[in-house]
Amino acid sequence: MDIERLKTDILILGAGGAGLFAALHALKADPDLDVTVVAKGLLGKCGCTRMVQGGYNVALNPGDSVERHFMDTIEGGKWLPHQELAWTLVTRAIERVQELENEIGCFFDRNPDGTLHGKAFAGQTFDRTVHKGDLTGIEIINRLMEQVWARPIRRLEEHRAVALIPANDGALSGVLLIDVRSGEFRFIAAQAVLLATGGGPTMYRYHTPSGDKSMDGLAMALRYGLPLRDMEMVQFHPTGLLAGPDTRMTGTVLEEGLRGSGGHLLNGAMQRFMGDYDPKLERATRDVVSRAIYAEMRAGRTTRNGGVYIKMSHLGPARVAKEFKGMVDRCRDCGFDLAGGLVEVVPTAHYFMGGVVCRVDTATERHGLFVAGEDASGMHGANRLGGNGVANSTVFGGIAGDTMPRWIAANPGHREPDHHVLDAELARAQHPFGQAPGDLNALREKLLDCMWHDVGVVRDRSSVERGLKALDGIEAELLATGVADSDRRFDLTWHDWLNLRSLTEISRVIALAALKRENSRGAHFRSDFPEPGELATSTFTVARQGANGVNISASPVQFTHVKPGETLIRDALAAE
Amino acid sequence: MTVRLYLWQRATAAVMVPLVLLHIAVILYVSRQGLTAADILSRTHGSLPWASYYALFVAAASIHAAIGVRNVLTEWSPLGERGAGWCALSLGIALALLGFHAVVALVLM
Amino acid sequence: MPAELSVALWRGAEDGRYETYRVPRRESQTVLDVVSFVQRHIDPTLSYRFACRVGVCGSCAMTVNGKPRWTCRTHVAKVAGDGRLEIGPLENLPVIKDLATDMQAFFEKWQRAKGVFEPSRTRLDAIEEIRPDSPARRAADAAIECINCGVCYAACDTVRWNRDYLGPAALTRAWTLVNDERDAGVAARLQAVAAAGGCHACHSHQSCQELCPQALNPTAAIAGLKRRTLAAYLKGEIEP
Amino acid sequence: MIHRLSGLALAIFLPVHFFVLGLSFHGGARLDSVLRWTDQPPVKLAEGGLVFLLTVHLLGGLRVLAIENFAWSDGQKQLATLAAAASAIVAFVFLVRVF
Ligand SMILES: Cc1cc2nc3c(=O)[nH]c(=O)nc-3n(C[C@H](O)[C@H](O)[C@H](O)COP(=O)(O)OP(=O)(O)OC[C@H]3O[C@@H](n4cnc5c(N)ncnc54)[C@H](O)[C@@H]3O)c2cc1C
Ligand code: HEM
Ligand code: SF4
Ligand code: F3S
Ligand code: FES
Repeated sequence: MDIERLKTDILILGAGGAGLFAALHALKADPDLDVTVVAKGLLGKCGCTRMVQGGYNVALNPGDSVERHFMDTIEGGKWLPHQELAWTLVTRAIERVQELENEIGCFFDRNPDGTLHGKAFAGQTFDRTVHKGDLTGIEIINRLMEQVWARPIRRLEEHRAVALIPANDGALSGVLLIDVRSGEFRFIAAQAVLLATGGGPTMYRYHTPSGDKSMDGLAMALRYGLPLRDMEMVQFHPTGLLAGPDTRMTGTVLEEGLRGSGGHLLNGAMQRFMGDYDPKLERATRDVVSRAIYAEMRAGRTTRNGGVYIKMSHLGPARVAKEFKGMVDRCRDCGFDLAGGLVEVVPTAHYFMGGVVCRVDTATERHGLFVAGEDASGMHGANRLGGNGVANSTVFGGIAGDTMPRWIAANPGHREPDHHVLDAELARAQHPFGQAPGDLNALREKLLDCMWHDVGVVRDRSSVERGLKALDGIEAELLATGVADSDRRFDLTWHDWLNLRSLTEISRVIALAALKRENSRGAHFRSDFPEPGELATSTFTVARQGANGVNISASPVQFTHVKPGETLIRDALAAE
Repeated sequence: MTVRLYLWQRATAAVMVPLVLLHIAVILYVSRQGLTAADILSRTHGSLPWASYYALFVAAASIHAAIGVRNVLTEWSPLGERGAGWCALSLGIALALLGFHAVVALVLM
Repeated sequence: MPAELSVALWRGAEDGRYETYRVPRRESQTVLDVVSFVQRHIDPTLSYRFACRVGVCGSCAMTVNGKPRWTCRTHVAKVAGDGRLEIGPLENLPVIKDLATDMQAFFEKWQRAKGVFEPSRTRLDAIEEIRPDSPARRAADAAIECINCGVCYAACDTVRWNRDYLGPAALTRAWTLVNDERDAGVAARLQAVAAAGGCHACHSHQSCQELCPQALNPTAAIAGLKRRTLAAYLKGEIEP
Repeated sequence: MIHRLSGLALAIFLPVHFFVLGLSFHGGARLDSVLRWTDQPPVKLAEGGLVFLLTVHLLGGLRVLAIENFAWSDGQKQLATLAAAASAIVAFVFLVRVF
């Protein structure tokens, strides 16, 4: 098949916080480089960075310290984080927030005296979350987007990456893309490629991320042979909106502050149930509340649509309407009265801690491929702190942008693609056109239910094994279900098919990793192994595509900065 | 539309506000009594205040209308900025000439 | 609540036409859900754009019963009391296919209005202390929640009539930056928005303000720019 | 839109108005004919229409000037509609009174 070929120096897959920061830094490091950004939707208007509500964790305010931020991250991550990565995250976040504010133009909220405001976020010992109201992501991504538009950076909007194409020696040669608008293929050869497609666990019945996210990046990385870490770690947010199966609104997140400021959770019998699970009631951490709601659901004490209620009205409808204007408006737009009535909620898949194994400078195992943002792994371990998500994507996106030009200077030149792989990938992406069209929706529903019930908030060996079997069936059915090859231009149904394929493949890795971890840490809860296990001998899972499927191994966590039972905070205090 | 044109158009509009109000008042007043040319002439003839009043009005209206028409033409006709500019300029000049002619007629005749 | 909706959707590019579909009415149903239903269950070739599905990305704007709206946050009950919907692509932008438009011009004008921050400090400097209640800081909030959905751009007559007109969103962004004490590019920005096609082309029709889903007020922001540029012109700070 | 059309119509009719005024007062000899001429209903209507247009345009213009130059209050939208309604009424009253 004849396809268009283009060449660029640096190719960035994804236009979220990670991708856009990488583009800006790369161009600044070497303005002679040709930098290209690929986005599945419109630049800056897709992905999850835009959806950030809460804010950005940074140890900037007096009284806070990077050590404190670091310890919160490690303890929140249940001692599984890669400590060098976590340390880089918390230390570099300072410079990154200053860059966002001083150079990119974000206007974060201030205290009355003019200093930067830090708000409280669950699971942290200091109010360090910098924000712009409760729409922080819009401010961050819009400002980044403007800066990218203002520069000679090539934009390939509405282009979908489908495969990482190696050269004959295994180093990366370039990336195969589909131009969504024209439906045509393009191969872009690049000296360095950044994978920043932003994870996003949208294979669960209820999920928060943007509709364009379907784990394509991790699926591509897996096929390319890269190791994936912590794949069992899916973070659920306890309060996703539940509005029935017929609306895309279902699953979207209602902010944590609702619980924090005194909202009550009621089950279908109108009883406040959190007391049965945790003395902190609704203010318990995300994972605890998610599991409690899930338990109520399993016990059948549910609302009409199968969730629980959140009730705010006892705080005074007027106060709620004022304090949570965004959330109240959002609920009203889909027909619910959050301030005065009851709104149905359900735990919802929110963030993916797993991802490609990488080094502190964002390099991966393969020559020429770098990774940043939610596609990368190790920074958060078993749990991501609210506010560490954008910090992660912007800090490491920037580092990738600094690293790639240096790497190119040391390893110049483009590499010829392996034509066998290229041809195979072309055929793979067009697979559905060779099959009889079928019901993709039923298949999607099956996948969502399978992951939700069997590999979701609470898992055990038998449920995961059941899930794996179901996944095999779903994959086989998917491969036999086609898409009519009538008009490939802006063919959402073709892309739905491709999304499902990526999701199914990564779902299997999640299930396998969940089977491997026989303890319960953070976001991963095995009802057959409810204990966290020995912290000092903690291991993390690594998944890798083998000849006969995906292999999962366990590697010991290196406690390079701090060991379980120790803390850096006291040292920091003593040093002051 | 640029700042300069904007300034002139809005400034002339502001100037015309009292002028037009007065104008309308006069019209209402005289139209009650039956408007005749003789009435008008007797009122305006040889009167410097009326002369300057109408002259100012004509000047403001010419500038204002020319800029206004220029905007309308750029937006609604295929003329483009330049063509619209010329059309509007001619209109403005025509308005001014006719207007001053009328003023002269009213005051001096 | 009717059991079924009669939904006319624009099919094709500029030279397309409306085609009618019957979609079951559901209690919780947004206009985006209606469009998705058609693509998922009736005609898989339907093209449209969305991303966040909760009103933050501004990808999903379409013309709904004659008015531009964000479809993911527009409940069917709000716009189709009689069970009829006519959904087309946004106006004033080229149609790519069906309900998806090409937003390139919208963002190019954003740049032409110098809607991009010009730094006065670097990442190594501390963050500037700015009191949140100062008038300039408040004025700078004008565009801060803009999701660049293009609804205002599609609603504005001046955009339709004047190809050069920068449009409400870009100008509102410029107004925010003009009030941003940290910004170092104010003079050039005032110059840019005072040129032909700039803020003075706005006729204060207010459709932008009426329809902005984020309840922003571009009309007021543009009026602010008109005054600010006029003052700058009178002081000789910018060329006409 | 009404503002625009009224402005345009004004711009078209004003030259005629000026022309007629200028022409008709050229020399007292034609005074009589002019007198008779202005009494004719069509002319009266046209002149009345001009006044109407002027009023409408004035009020529309005041609205624009107000939006552009005064601070925005929250009730701005209602204010704008109110102004529009008021201008319609006033214009109508004028029209009636002119005849
Ligand atoms: C509702 C919500 C609220 C959140 N709130 C917070 C918060 O308050 N604080 C916090 O720290 N974190 C928060 N997060 C997490 C945070 O948003 C993400 O972790 C972070 O933004 C990820 O950035 P990224 O650049 O890696 O990915 P994204 O911003 O998701 O960008 C991914 C990009 O890759 C593109 N892409 C995907 N697949 C392909 C493909 N195949 N080809 C080409 N391009 C592709 C996408 O279109 C997109 O442009 C929240 C997430 C959600 C969903
Ligand atoms: C009563 C005094 C007047 C005031 C307050 C006034 C005010 C205005 C304003 C503010 C505008 C700009 C509208 C916009 O940009 O949308 C305008 C436009 C215009 N005016 Fe006037 N005006 C007055 C008298 C006149 C007169 C006497 C004429 C005719 C000779 C006239 C002709 C026009 C035209 C043609 C336009 C352009 C219409 C448009 O762009 O929509 N105006 N006027
Ligand atoms: S100003 Fe409002 S309508 Fe216009 S792009 Fe921004 S959010 Fe959309
Ligand atoms: S609709 Fe258009 S004309 Fe001005 S006030 Fe809004 S930009
Ligand atoms: S899909 Fe993002 S605003 Fe509607």
